Amino acid sequence: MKAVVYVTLKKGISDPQGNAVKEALDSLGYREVNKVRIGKIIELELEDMDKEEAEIKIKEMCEKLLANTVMEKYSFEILEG
Amino acid sequence: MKAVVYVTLKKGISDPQGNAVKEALDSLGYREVNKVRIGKIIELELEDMDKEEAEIKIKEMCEKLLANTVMEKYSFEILEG
Amino acid sequence: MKFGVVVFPGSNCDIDCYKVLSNVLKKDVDYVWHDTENIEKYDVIILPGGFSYGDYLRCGAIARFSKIMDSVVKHANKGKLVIGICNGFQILTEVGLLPGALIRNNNLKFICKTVPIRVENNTTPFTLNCEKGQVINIPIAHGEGNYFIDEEGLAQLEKNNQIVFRYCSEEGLIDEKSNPNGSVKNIAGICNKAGNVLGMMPHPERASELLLGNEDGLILFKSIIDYLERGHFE
Amino acid sequence: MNNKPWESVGLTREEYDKILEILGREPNNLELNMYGVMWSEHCSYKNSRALFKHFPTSNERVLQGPGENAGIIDIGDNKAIAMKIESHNHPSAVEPYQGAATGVGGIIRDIFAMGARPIALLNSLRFGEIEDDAHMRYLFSGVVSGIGGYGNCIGIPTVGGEVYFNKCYKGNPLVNAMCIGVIEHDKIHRGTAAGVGNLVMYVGASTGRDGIGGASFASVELTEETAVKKSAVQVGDPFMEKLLLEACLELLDTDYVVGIQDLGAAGLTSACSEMASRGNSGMVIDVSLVPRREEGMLPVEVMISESQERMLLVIKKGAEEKVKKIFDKWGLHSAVIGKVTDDGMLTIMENGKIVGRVPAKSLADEAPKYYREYEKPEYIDKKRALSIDKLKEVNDLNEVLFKMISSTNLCSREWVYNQYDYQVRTNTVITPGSDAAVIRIDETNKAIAATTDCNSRYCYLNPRRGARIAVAEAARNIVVTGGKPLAITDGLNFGNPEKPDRFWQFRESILGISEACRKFNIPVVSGNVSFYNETPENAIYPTPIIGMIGLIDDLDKVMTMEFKEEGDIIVLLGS
Ligand SMILES: Nc1ncnc2c1ncn2[C@@H]1O[C@H](COP(=O)(O)OP(=O)(O)O)[C@@H](O)[C@H]1O
Repeated sequence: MKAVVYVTLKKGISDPQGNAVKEALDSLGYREVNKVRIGKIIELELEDMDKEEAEIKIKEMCEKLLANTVMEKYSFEILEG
Repeated sequence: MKAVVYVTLKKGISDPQGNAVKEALDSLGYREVNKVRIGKIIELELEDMDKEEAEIKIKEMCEKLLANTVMEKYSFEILEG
Repeated sequence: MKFGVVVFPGSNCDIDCYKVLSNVLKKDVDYVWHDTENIEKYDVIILPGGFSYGDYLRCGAIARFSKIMDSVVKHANKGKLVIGICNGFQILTEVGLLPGALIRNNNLKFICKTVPIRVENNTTPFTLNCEKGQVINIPIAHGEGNYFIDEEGLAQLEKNNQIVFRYCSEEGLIDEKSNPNGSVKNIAGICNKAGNVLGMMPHPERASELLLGNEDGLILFKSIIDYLERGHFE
Repeated sequence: MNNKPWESVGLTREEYDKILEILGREPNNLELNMYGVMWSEHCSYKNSRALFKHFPTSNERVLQGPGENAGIIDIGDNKAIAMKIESHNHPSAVEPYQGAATGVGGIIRDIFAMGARPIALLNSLRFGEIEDDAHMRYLFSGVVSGIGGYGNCIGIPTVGGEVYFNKCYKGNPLVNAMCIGVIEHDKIHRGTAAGVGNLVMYVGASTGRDGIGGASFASVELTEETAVKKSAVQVGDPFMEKLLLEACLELLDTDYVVGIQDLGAAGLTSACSEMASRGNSGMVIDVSLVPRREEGMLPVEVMISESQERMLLVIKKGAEEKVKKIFDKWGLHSAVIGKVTDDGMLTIMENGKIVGRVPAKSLADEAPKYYREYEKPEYIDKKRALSIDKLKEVNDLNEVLFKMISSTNLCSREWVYNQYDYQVRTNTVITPGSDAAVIRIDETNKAIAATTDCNSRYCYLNPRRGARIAVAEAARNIVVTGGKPLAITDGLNFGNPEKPDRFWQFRESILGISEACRKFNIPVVSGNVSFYNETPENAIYPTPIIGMIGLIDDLDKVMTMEFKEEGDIIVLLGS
């Protein structure tokens, strides 16, 4: 089974990378972009297991390793199949 | 309106960062993870516009700047509202 | 003979290139600000190392849209010389003057150390004073110097003799062990088909004074100078 | 307001009474918070200042001693060196990469705020044992990449430092960063606000809610609870800092600037009050003019935010357009946010309405000063009772040798410094891996040697002697490169000063440094104190890190450590 984890900076934490991309889009003429935030997407390929079990495990992995909850928040989706 | 762009490495391109995370999960005891791939998620806040127009613009931004199609592929979603 | 060293916001090695050309080699060299459009007076354009625009998103991705880059592309298309070192190499691939891409080092770490590289092609204006197969020691300092190109592209590079430098052992062997960053086929530097645009990850400007430990890098700058003075190959 | 308002900002009842006395009234919430951050240990040095008088801080070469953003020492040829060390221990314990990175960013700003161009970085790191501790390895590798990430990107070579592992640092890693800059005598700038009507200008990154409470975060013990005080962790932007650095140096070459200071701990509160205090002036600023990145920020949030990569300038009236043009060229925001007054008050307005008003000096200079009690810790005599004769004689010296050179504390540091760009700007004559780094000074035939040193086990067993040894070791490292020791900046890392045994360690260390410095005639020109490096389980060993620089008058005289030629004579010097 597969899962996708999204890790993004918490609100209020500055995102220099996002700001730089926003400026770059601006100077390319995309004035309609007001804000850019950049995060990570982590695709996991897992042994098949119970969905609930998977949820618990992935949450653990996020808390322990995939995100630093001091400044990042995470969410995930489990794609069966 | 908002849009989310996902940029990931093309198949076949090695992903040392993903491998390192896989190793780390392994050593934390998460043996059920077979593979990890890491990509970027780029959240855009946009002026409201026609959905089709937005699609064209965002595709352009991806091709020009947000992804390097030599090694990356991209997809995006437009979230109205 | 006039050299132009481009300064992007975030360029760091601009001053290092400038110092070699002006202090060590006594040549005429200017800093050229990234929004300059007219660069006709320069024979050689150097895109220096550093972290242009913070290297955010991807190295060189934002710099390639600087005003000056259109002129650099034109300059290159006229057959004039362009050399991109480190971040400059990354910018050249992003703007499409050179094929391939530079991705994260395979050990995921920034690497700063002096490594041997082998001259694979000594028929470019940048290497004409070198012997083919000559090993020179040049510092690298990058986090994303892992050269990637697909198989088809690689075949083209090989066919057209575009691989200029490869990482090697002290004896000149090309092997896995002497590949610091995971680059395809140990590639450290390539040129375009015409041979007038060079991109390389190692920093020759850091190996141009004995006081700093090594002057192996001077051979590149001297090759360029000889080439320009003669106006052609011997 | 609750009935113990001082508690919410980490002050004591007595300190609060002192504020009442100064103001002759109750402070409002904004004012109280400003006192809270400025009178925190981190900003006021209230527990340590009293001891600084022991340091020798001047000699014929000192152009600027302690008390400014950085110390400055003359090297002749109209050139001088600015230097300072700073800790970022607690942030690095919660977010190693960003904690270390922003530590480097902060110390670089201290250097260019003086008008100096930063030319080299060093660092001194301490962690718990890493062999069987994945978390410790994560902290260690995160800190190293963070230091590299910032220094490499901004293009300042990281030329030296030290790393040691000991279980006493398990809950409290130490991350001290040092920066060295070069400056011409007539270009020295100070953080001062003078000239009534001159303008206060804000430049660099916009202000957010991140980093609120950083100064107080650094002034408490690290517990589970404080570790989640996440607002003190920020993301560094070395690219922004590079622009800020280049723009500020370009600006400081003009004569538009009266004073300049970085916005570090306690943010605008500290910069405004310190600049006004040093200039014996006052200042009025309007928080609504401060560029922000979040909506709905309260005046108090703007005033104490520690958002990174920002500077405060006082410029001559009428120069604002020209100053703005320089920042525009570098793509940076700048904004006039207030002006200098002569009333000695720091006046805060919001949209033209006064929201806070206190004497500037009371924030910057009149924090209470404590003479803490001290008492020799019990462990000292016990540990010293060890008798050498009782140690077992080793049989296999080879085995011991291999064991030693493969231990984490003695093995090669290449893994660390190969992640630092130590060559950028092509002036590094001696690269890491030697006793001290040597950096050539452009436009001269001179070079600077630099090192950081401290053996905290010695300091644990005998803080006074350990501190002397640290100074002597640093001096030896300088001398063997051909350098003459010039000055030190000290990074004092200790436990909770309110505990008499910890304070004893602190006091002894200061006395030890002072004694050695006097002996060698090496002045202390700047430094930093980091207390509360302890967890409920234990405190760190006393760790007074000595950052020292030396002068090599003639580039031809630089000496390297390796044996040169077969047949050369080997001499052992000293006892
Ligand atoms: N241990 C010390 N020895 C000498 N001077 C010190 C010491 N600790 C702090 N100082 C000086 O006190 C002043 C304030 O230091 P600090 O608050 O760390 O600076 P900043 O304002 O950059 O945070 C500086 O001038 C510093 O050099």
